[in-house]
Amino acid sequence: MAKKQISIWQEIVKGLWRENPVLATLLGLCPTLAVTNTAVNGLAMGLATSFVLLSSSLFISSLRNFIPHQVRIASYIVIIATFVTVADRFLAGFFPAISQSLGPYVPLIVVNCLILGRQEAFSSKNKISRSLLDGIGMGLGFSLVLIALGMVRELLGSGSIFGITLLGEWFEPWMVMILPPGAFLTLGFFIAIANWINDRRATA
Amino acid sequence: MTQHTSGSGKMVLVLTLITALSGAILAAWDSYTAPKITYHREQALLVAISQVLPAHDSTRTVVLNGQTFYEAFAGDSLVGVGFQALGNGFQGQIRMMLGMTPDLETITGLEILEQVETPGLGTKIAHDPSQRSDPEWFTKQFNGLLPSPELTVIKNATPTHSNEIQAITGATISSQAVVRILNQQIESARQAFRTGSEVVHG
Amino acid sequence: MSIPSPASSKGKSKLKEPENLLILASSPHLHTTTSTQSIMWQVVLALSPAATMAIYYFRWPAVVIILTSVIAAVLTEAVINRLKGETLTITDGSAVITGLLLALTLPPTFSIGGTILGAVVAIGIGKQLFGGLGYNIFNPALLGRAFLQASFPIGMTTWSTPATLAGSAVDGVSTATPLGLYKFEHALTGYADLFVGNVGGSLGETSALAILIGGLYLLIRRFADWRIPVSYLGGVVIIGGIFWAFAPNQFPDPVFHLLSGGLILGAFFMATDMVTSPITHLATWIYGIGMALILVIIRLFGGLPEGVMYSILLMNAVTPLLNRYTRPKIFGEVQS
Amino acid sequence: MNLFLIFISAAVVNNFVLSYFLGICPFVGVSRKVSSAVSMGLAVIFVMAISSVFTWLIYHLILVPFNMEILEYVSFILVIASLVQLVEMFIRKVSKPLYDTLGIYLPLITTNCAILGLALFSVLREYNFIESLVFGLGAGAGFTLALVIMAGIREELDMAPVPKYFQGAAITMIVAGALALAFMGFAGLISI
Amino acid sequence: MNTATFSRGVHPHEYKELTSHKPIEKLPAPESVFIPLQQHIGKPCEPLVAKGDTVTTGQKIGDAEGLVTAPVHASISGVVKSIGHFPHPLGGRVEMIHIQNGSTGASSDSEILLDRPSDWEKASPEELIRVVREAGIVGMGGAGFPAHVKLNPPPDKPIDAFILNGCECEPYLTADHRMMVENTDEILLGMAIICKILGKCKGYIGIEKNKSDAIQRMQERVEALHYEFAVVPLEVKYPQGAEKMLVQSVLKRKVPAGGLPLDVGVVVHNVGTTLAIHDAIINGKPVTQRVVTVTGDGLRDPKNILAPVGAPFQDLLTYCGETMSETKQVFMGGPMMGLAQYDLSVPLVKTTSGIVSLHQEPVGAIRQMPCIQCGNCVSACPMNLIPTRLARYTQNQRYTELVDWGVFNCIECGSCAFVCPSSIPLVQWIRVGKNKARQGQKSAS
Ligand SMILES: Cc1cc2nc3c(=O)[nH]c(=O)nc-3n(C[C@H](O)[C@H](O)[C@H](O)COP(=O)(O)O)c2cc1C
Ligand SMILES: Cc1cc2nc3c(=O)[nH]c(=O)nc-3n(C[C@H](O)[C@H](O)[C@H](O)COP(=O)(O)O)c2cc1C
Ligand SMILES: Cc1cc2nc3c(=O)[nH]c(=O)nc-3n(C[C@H](O)[C@H](O)[C@H](O)COP(=O)(O)O)c2cc1C
Ligand SMILES: Cc1cc2nc3c(=O)[nH]c(=O)nc-3n(C[C@H](O)[C@H](O)[C@H](O)CO)c2cc1C
Ligand code: SF4
Ligand code: SF4
Ligand code: SF4
Ligand code: SF4
Ligand code: FES
Repeated sequence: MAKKQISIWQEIVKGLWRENPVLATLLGLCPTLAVTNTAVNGLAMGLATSFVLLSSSLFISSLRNFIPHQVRIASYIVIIATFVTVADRFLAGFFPAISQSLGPYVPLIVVNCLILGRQEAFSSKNKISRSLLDGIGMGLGFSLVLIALGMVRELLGSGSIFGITLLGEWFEPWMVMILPPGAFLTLGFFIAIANWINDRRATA
Repeated sequence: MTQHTSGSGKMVLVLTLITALSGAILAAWDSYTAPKITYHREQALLVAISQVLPAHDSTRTVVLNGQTFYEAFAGDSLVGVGFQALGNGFQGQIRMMLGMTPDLETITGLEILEQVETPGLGTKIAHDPSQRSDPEWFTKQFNGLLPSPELTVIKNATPTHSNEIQAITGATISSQAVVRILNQQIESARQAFRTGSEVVHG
Repeated sequence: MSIPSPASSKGKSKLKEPENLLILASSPHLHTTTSTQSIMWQVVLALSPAATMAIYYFRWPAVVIILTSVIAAVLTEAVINRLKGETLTITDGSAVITGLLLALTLPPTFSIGGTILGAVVAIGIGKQLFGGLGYNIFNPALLGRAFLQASFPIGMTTWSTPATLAGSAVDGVSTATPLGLYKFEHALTGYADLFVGNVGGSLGETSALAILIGGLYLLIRRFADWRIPVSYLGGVVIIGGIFWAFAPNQFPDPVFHLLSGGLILGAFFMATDMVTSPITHLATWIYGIGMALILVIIRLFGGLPEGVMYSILLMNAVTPLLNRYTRPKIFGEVQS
Repeated sequence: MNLFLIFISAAVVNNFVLSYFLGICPFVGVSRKVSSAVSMGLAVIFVMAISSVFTWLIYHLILVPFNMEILEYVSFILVIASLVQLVEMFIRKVSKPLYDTLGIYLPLITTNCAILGLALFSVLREYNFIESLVFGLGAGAGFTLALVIMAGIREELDMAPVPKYFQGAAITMIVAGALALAFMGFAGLISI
Repeated sequence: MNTATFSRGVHPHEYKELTSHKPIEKLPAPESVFIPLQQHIGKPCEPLVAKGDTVTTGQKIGDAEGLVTAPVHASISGVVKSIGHFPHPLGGRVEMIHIQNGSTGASSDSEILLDRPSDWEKASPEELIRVVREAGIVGMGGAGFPAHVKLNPPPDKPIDAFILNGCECEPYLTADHRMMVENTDEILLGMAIICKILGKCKGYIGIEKNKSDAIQRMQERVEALHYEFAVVPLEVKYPQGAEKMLVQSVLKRKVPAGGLPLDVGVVVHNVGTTLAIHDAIINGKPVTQRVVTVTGDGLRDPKNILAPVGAPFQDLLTYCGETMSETKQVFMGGPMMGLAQYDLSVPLVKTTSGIVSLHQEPVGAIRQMPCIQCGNCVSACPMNLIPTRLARYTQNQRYTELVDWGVFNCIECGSCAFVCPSSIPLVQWIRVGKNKARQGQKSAS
């Protein structure tokens, strides 16, 4: 491929907006919806996912010439599952409260299409350094959206952000925001807003 | 696919290697984290036991008729018995630690260990943020209650008897579920504790 | 433009002729005089007995909630019309119905802020996001109410005692609805009170009599499909009756089912919303019986005392499927 | 009766898609047409049923006896991936029409978190063998229900003037939110 | 009275009182007539005369080879002024023969008659069918399908019933009504001829109850003349006159979807057609004139008129007191299926049953709203279709679904659009959809 290499900076930034896993490519939606009832959960999930993404990108990109094509998916899955277990046990060992509130959604990172998708689309074809940058960008983009969703939902659903009460006694929290419907509705609005911004940028 | 038959040996090899590597990493990680996880789990249990039982300086675990009890001692005297109660709430299982006097007649404390009730409604059985001064008012109501005859739930009124507790507004079902589970399990605990043959664990 | 729009071709084809300008339109050239707009306003009229009873029983709070909800619904519609750059659609009356029906399903003590939120969700999300009048999948008023129910579970289940001619205004004494009493305390309420509406409950749902007056008007004018109330209420009587026949001590009788909660209001005014109910006759029967089944299951076995709102929303959700798979046999078509 | 409750709970009360957020990607991706939604749903029910059985066997007959719970995720995902592969090959062999309706959806299912989620929840809730199987069937039925309803609605919305920025994924999320609100009506069905 | 009918359909206001009591009047001979070479379904005619030729009433002036076609005849005596393309009431410009009234010698009363058997009862069906063809008789109920084709069904489709379509279910129109009252015996004889042509077959007369005088008169004459025809009073409901509905109402037989009445052994003819068959066989007269209702709220003196084919609409309207000062809309046919006209020089054709001129602004067009899924159109559609779906599929270019949902079964009766509270031009969308779907099918094959 003689395609011009994009710059390091662009490699990272693309994951933040243009190829944002949640808003642009709609990958990894399950954890996005499931754990964003508070900002802290969003942050923790974002970090855990980024960790798995980065370490498996690193691994897979270094083994890319070694893994035969036919067994690549199986190999990726094993590698990803390994790092997910590492992350899960780490949370359980050091942050038991967060581990409990994320529940089975940490192990579900194994099947997060975002991670497998990046391996398939990027790490298996690119140098280690590039894969790392891609992983950083994607992980960051994913985490930021999760945190933003968590903030909105926590603010409206509990009147606080990161556990700090922001809206006073006068505000009666909209409980629905921390329940499943609130997750879907908020994400729907996020995607629409992203569409709107893209449209503005395209016409600007 | 067929032209790669020569590679099938390599395929198996690579996959095996990767799996082995994975196993190795995980084994190492397990040995590092497992103690911590176990520690947290036990710690949580211990904290719960110490909270639901009267002041004590040692505990021991006994299994009677297959049911686990935590006995609390102040010096040599048995001051309380704790056991877990488990059953269906509004959305899913509620797991509680209940402390009682040794005769299993008076409640000394209640802790909700696990519940998956609706946030903002049923979760108030464990933590009610709308009562800022006392978010755990629901479980505290149980201290000193006499579940004989059965515990009962009353709505929209202040309890007047020693077997009554007040329901959480908007979460009557969860409140009733807690009481229903407790009534059942106190009954079976009495059976087990009074008649059971003892197996002592450390 | 691959498809000529009839509307635009109509405008263009006013050809100038020497002697006169003749209008060219496609047949038929005769139309019924009933317009969508007039239907909508007549539904508002049909709701007025229920609204009047609400005000009679719950006094000022009812007036405030009804006005707030209607105004918020209409304003939301107007603002979204503006944002979308369309002509204002608020005179067609549909937003007024949505606001009014939302208000009639709220408890008398509900907050003003919550009422506004409900109306904004009903019109903004429930109706306009789907494309506006005629395109919404879910009943907007009920979607707004479901949002409120999930947001303010306590506020939405706090009821006050109705005032009567003798009694003074509502004194904020909280009470329980007949269904709540039944579910949580296993107590029945008298039929007479249920029928005239002298019980706790949402603003507009308590008086079966007032709702029936408006509901029958809708049926007689054919603005509502008679199959819907018949199948829904009939289904509840039959399904509820079966449970009652097997265990009369455990389950309430069918008359209690009919008269309590929002069933009558829902069956005549909400399940019948033409936009969100099926169009084929077979689908309409399935729709009604499906609602009845869900309602009885929720009332008898669910965690909630009342299930009218959920039964309607759930059957709204399957209405596209029902319409699709119940295409009537075309005249002369042989069963294959 | 208990088995019945497990089934109802997984299918409607705690619907996998609408209240556990599992399998959202296929829920968004394969809900454009009712016909494909039905096929996908059947494929998921099938895979869920067999994978719940196999993961149960792996966990209780291998991992627990040999104290290898740490390999839970690795082994589950391997089992699921290979099962899906085997089922696909099998279907392709026995029936071409079946393959055309179900087979093409099978590869999508490997990376569907609902399948792994099912196995994890089974372990977490300490279900026995039969309960796991019923749980799998219920979860699959619930997934199919949500998917087919969504597809019916989306076919309708394709012909509606949904505001520009909400077309596509955004309105799908809004509809899912509305469906989740409606499914809340089933809350508490299992508590009694 | 237990009256027969079909399910669904609509009840538009009738407006028939304007003309239903008015005896048929003969139009004074117009100055010119424009005779379209196509007034029927099928192949257009070739002109048999040239510019400048003198023609006589009843003279065949156009014909074509082929089965599905019908000749045209001069409706007045005079000179062929030109042969060219002029506006046609069905839209567009069509080749017509322009005849100027009697400027050359021939007496205006002289008339060319058809060559026909002297005793129809002894003649063979083939001979009678030939006369029907030569007379240029086409369906006068509106469709314009050549009558000789209908009367000659394929041998594998035995016919056992003939229905005289006397419904006239369209509002405003009373032409068939007047003919049934004034020409009862001729119509009955026409039916007898048709039944003979078709072989063993029973005759039925379907008339809506709002024409009680016609029902009574038919009944009386059937008895007096000892015919074995059954007079069947029908409920007043649109589109009772559509042949599939009529067959259902009268005989309780369902014409299969996509099929014709002859698939269930039935032939249906309009009153005008039947009268024309009588005139051709008994009097040797080809179709050179027809009865037409000229009516509407804009006319001072609405009438039923016997007018020559080719007479301009203008002449007919002027004769009935139309001033055109405030006319908003004129259409050919009734208001439910009629075609709006913008050029009133168009000629009366064999299928023109009425000309309606309205001064009121038509309701509807202005207050179009989104479809609210009320289902009124579904309850109205006699074909049991879902009109709102058909319109929506057309709007979204979903032609596969459109065909699946039966768009080709639509008879374009307009019942759906009539009842739509949102004034959606459903029929128009359906027509667009049919065209697009047909194009799609063609390009696919
Ligand atoms: C979505 C939803 C979730 C609910 N969750 C709970 C719950 O977790 N616990 C509970 O007791 N009630 C819950 N409820 C409310 C109950 O169904 C019931 O209305 C309530 O227990 C009655 O309490 P009250 O009599 O104090 O109003 C929920 C209701 C809804 C709509
Ligand atoms: C409350 C009510 C109940 C009715 N129930 C029936 C019924 O069960 N069966 C029936 O054929 N007509 C019933 N009708 C009569 C209908 O108004 C009318 O006959 C029917 O809708 C005509 O069918 P259509 O909708 O196809 O025009 C009922 C009317 C009302 C107002
Ligand atoms: C909606 C509709 C309404 C019709 N109404 C009548 C009618 O009232 N009278 C009539 O003679 N033909 C009517 N027709 C035409 C008949 O279907 C049929 O073509 C005609 O009766 C056949 O007779 P003809 O060939 O002599 O015209 C109608 C057709 C349609 C599609
Ligand atoms: C008989 C009838 C019942 C209606 N019921 C409702 C209703 O329950 N909720 C609502 O928002 N609108 C209702 N509408 C109004 C209208 O259909 C509604 O605004 C549309 O759903 C919005 O597209 C009703 C209209 C009619 C004619
Ligand atoms: S688990 Fe699968 S379905 Fe769920 S979000 Fe991740 S990728 Fe999507
Ligand atoms: S033309 Fe009109 S009136 Fe005459 S039959 Fe046909 S529909 Fe009835
Ligand atoms: S769809 Fe066709 S047949 Fe049905 S009512 Fe409309 S026009 Fe008549
Ligand atoms: S009658 Fe008009 S508004 Fe009613 S369903 Fe049919 S098209 Fe829609
Ligand atoms: S993208 Fe998640 S399953 Fe396909």
